Amino acid sequence: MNHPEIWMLAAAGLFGLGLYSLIIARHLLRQLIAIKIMGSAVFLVLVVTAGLVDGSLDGIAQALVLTGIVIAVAAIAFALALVVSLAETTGSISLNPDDDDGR
Amino acid sequence: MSLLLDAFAALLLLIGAFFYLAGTVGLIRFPDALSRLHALTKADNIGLLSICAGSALMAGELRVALLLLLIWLMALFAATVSAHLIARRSLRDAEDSGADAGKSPS
Amino acid sequence: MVAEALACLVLVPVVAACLALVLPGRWRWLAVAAGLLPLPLAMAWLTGELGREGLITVAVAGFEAPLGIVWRLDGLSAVLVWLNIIIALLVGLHAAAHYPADKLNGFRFWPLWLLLSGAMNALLLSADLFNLFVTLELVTLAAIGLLVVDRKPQAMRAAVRYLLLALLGSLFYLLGVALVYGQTGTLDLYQAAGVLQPDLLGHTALVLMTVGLLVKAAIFPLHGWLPAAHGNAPGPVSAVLSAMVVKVAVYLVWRLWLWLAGDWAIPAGLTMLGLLGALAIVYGSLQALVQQRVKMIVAYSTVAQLGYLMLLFPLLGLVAFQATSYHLLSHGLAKAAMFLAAANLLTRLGTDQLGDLRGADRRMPLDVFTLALAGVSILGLPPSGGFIAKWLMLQTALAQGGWLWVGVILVGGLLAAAYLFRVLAVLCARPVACPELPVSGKADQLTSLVALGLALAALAAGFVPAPVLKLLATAWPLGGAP
Amino acid sequence: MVIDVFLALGLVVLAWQALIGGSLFRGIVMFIVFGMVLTLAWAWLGSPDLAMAEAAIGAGVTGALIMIAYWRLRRINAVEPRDPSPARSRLALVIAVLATGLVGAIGLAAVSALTGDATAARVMNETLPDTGLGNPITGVLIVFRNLDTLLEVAVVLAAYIAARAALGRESADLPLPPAPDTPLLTPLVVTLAPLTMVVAIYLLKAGSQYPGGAFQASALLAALGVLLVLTGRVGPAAAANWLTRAGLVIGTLVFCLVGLGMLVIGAPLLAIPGIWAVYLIEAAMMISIGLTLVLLFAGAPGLSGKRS
Repeated sequence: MNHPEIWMLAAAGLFGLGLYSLIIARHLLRQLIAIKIMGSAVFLVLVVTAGLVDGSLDGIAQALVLTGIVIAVAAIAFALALVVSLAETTGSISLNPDDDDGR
Repeated sequence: MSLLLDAFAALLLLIGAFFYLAGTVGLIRFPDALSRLHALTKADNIGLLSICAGSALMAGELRVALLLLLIWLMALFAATVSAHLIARRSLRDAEDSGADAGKSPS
Repeated sequence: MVAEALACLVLVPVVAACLALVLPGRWRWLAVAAGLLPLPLAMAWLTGELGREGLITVAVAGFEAPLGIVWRLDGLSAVLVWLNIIIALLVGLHAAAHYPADKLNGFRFWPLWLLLSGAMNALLLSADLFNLFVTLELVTLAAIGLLVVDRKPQAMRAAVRYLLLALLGSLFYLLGVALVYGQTGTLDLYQAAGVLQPDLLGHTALVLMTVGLLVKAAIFPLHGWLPAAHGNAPGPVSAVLSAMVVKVAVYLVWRLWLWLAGDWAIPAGLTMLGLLGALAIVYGSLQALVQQRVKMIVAYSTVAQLGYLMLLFPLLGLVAFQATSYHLLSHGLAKAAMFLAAANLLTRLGTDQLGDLRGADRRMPLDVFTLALAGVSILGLPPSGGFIAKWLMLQTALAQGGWLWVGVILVGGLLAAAYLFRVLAVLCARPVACPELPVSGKADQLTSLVALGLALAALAAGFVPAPVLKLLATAWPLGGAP
Repeated sequence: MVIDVFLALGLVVLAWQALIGGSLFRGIVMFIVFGMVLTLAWAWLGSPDLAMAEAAIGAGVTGALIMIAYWRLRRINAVEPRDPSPARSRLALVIAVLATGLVGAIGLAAVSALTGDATAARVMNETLPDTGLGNPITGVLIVFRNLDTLLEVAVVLAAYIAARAALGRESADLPLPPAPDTPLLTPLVVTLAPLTMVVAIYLLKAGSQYPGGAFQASALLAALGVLLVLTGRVGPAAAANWLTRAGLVIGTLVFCLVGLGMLVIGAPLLAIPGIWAVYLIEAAMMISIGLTLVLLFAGAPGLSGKRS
């Protein structure tokens, strides 16, 4: 890892792109992909800012990211089930801000 | 001797890279799904073989060479089946829509 | 023994959740009971120990920080663990009437319920920033799973929004944690507190984690997801969401600002957080005033009452800490009671539209009484836990000359009176318009009694505040009042 | 330097392609390619464990899950949402640019302040030899910070139950693509199935000393399961039989019981008594996580021998 700055810039770009898409996208699948990509950006920051210890990547940071990847897939899997179920019951695959309080 | 081996290995790697490049250019430039598959599967399998052979020469160990051979065989197998599936699918789609056979489904 | 008791709080519900998933039919009741009933015993023992020691720490797996994860039980977490256990047990009793463990919907409900209470205990005990992230994710997934257990379309829509925002909040939190780890080389909150510098990076990390948690805590203006989620969830789930799930996020914000960044003295940030709380109180109360459904009114009331918890930051001091923590406790009990009573109205009368509920007190006197009783605590009328909390808050604000905060607390009380009396006035109005009741069974009586019990507990908190306040005082990190 | 820039730029461009404009299907494909490039990035940065996890879980399983959800949504024929209004995207652009700037600035500040003196990691490197493990990541996950891992397995379990709650009905009528009827699939599956299992068990065992471990192994098993479901070898079942349910919880249960068992004999909670316990816990986790991911893909409570 010779050029951590490059990776930080990439992480910043991924985070910003993800956030932009999360706000403007209406399709829930696209929003979930956006969250997943933002997650990858955060993982990059976690590993790169932890730095090197004795010449190799910080093992604890790597383990945390591994945990994070598994948690992310679990959360996404549940979210996808929720989206499919929402589409089945309401026929809609986006969050319309107008019709979800009240009845 | 080792210099000769290294040079030969490097040559194999270069040949592999060239085949990959050819395959990728084919993927981008060819007009329909079937000819793209043709470019991709043929060129890439030769490319992978050549790169595996080059790496095996560089490693200089029989165990590693066997592993690389196994990798190539697995990749060959997977590429065969997936290319077959994609080709069938694109033919079916073409028949369903009544368009020219082999047009890309997307 | 300490390690055993702490392990019991976290691992016993998790093991019970696994068993509830594997065991057939009626045996699942046994798993549920085995997962919840030992908790108060373990906690009672731990509270005694805490009274002697003042602070309990255990290195999980035998590795001290910074390598391992440390569990740390102080007065504040003890009070919240107690609240969690009471809610898990009593609201669980209410849920047992609707989700029999040997039926299919109970098969889905109980494992999630057990995982949620175990995860909440794990969160309250943990002193490790990354472990807190994992527990937060577990709390979120289990809570949202419970939210959609009835598959109501509105609940599902609310759940998707809640999940997206909660995941986004987690990302911000984790980004802050990454910065703290990069700067300090440790994930232990209390170790990092000594090392993290109040420079640009330290402040940014604090702000990122706070923003992430405020989304999960639904603090104004990030509250958008809360009313739909809490208002459309099944009754017991609404109760636990309002009483505990949003509170633990506020609890973490307290931990970050008062324990991690305790010595930094950031008046602008503290005032800012207080202002958010003040806006939440006013906005939530006004919204509650115009809602047409009882559960939505109670849900917006939660938005408002969460605001009081943020007043700890500008008031900052031992008494304010005791007051807001006490508010957290008594509001948890009262709000759970209210949601359960409202759920009883909804299930038995088939509606919770205010317009259709005229004269509901004739049909369901006990539940309307519970609503009124819990309202006493929410309003902060004596004698109730809410009164003690708001009285102490007012005292501190007056002593500091913080007239803004005094005004907000008073206005919040008046508005709360307005929206609660509006509900009660309709419920007790004549002539009776609400539908006839079917014959009530034992289960209905049980659900009403559980709600009443929680409301009485909130009231009782007004009579014996001294031991709890004393316990809380032992946890205060910053010394006497400024 | 060149490779750093190439990979980093590739990630950003692929994320752009996955997220902005274009059809959703194209976006999903680009997202999977993004995962592949991120795999290369982790490998290049020096973390083979993360590379493997990203390839198998981040790109592979996640991609398969998103693809099948997309396919199901098309079948349900839900209303496709409209494009956002320009006013909303302008505000979003401002927010996104601010977020990019913030993350970039703090990221650069953080790496410029790097001391190479991460206390926790240093202590870990000193303590690792005592455990008999050679792979620090396995050491952290199973021995030093195993409470995280325990709760993480519980998260996976919670995701399964919550997904069942969201999908409702105890039946297996969530659609799956029809299995292709081609003579080539049988030899492929017959070869791959045993091979994948051998590789998964090897990864699990090697994980104690070299890159690998339970998570990567479980993702391999999940990939195999997805293949079996897609080729019709294994079908969704209307109910989870006791074996499936036991498989779902065995990871959490074994972990908890080993941890509590240590407490009974006087050791600290969740202390790991030896290398055999590491293998035991990892094998249980591998089964649970792999099975859960396959069930989440099939969208069914259980699995049956053959698709009907």
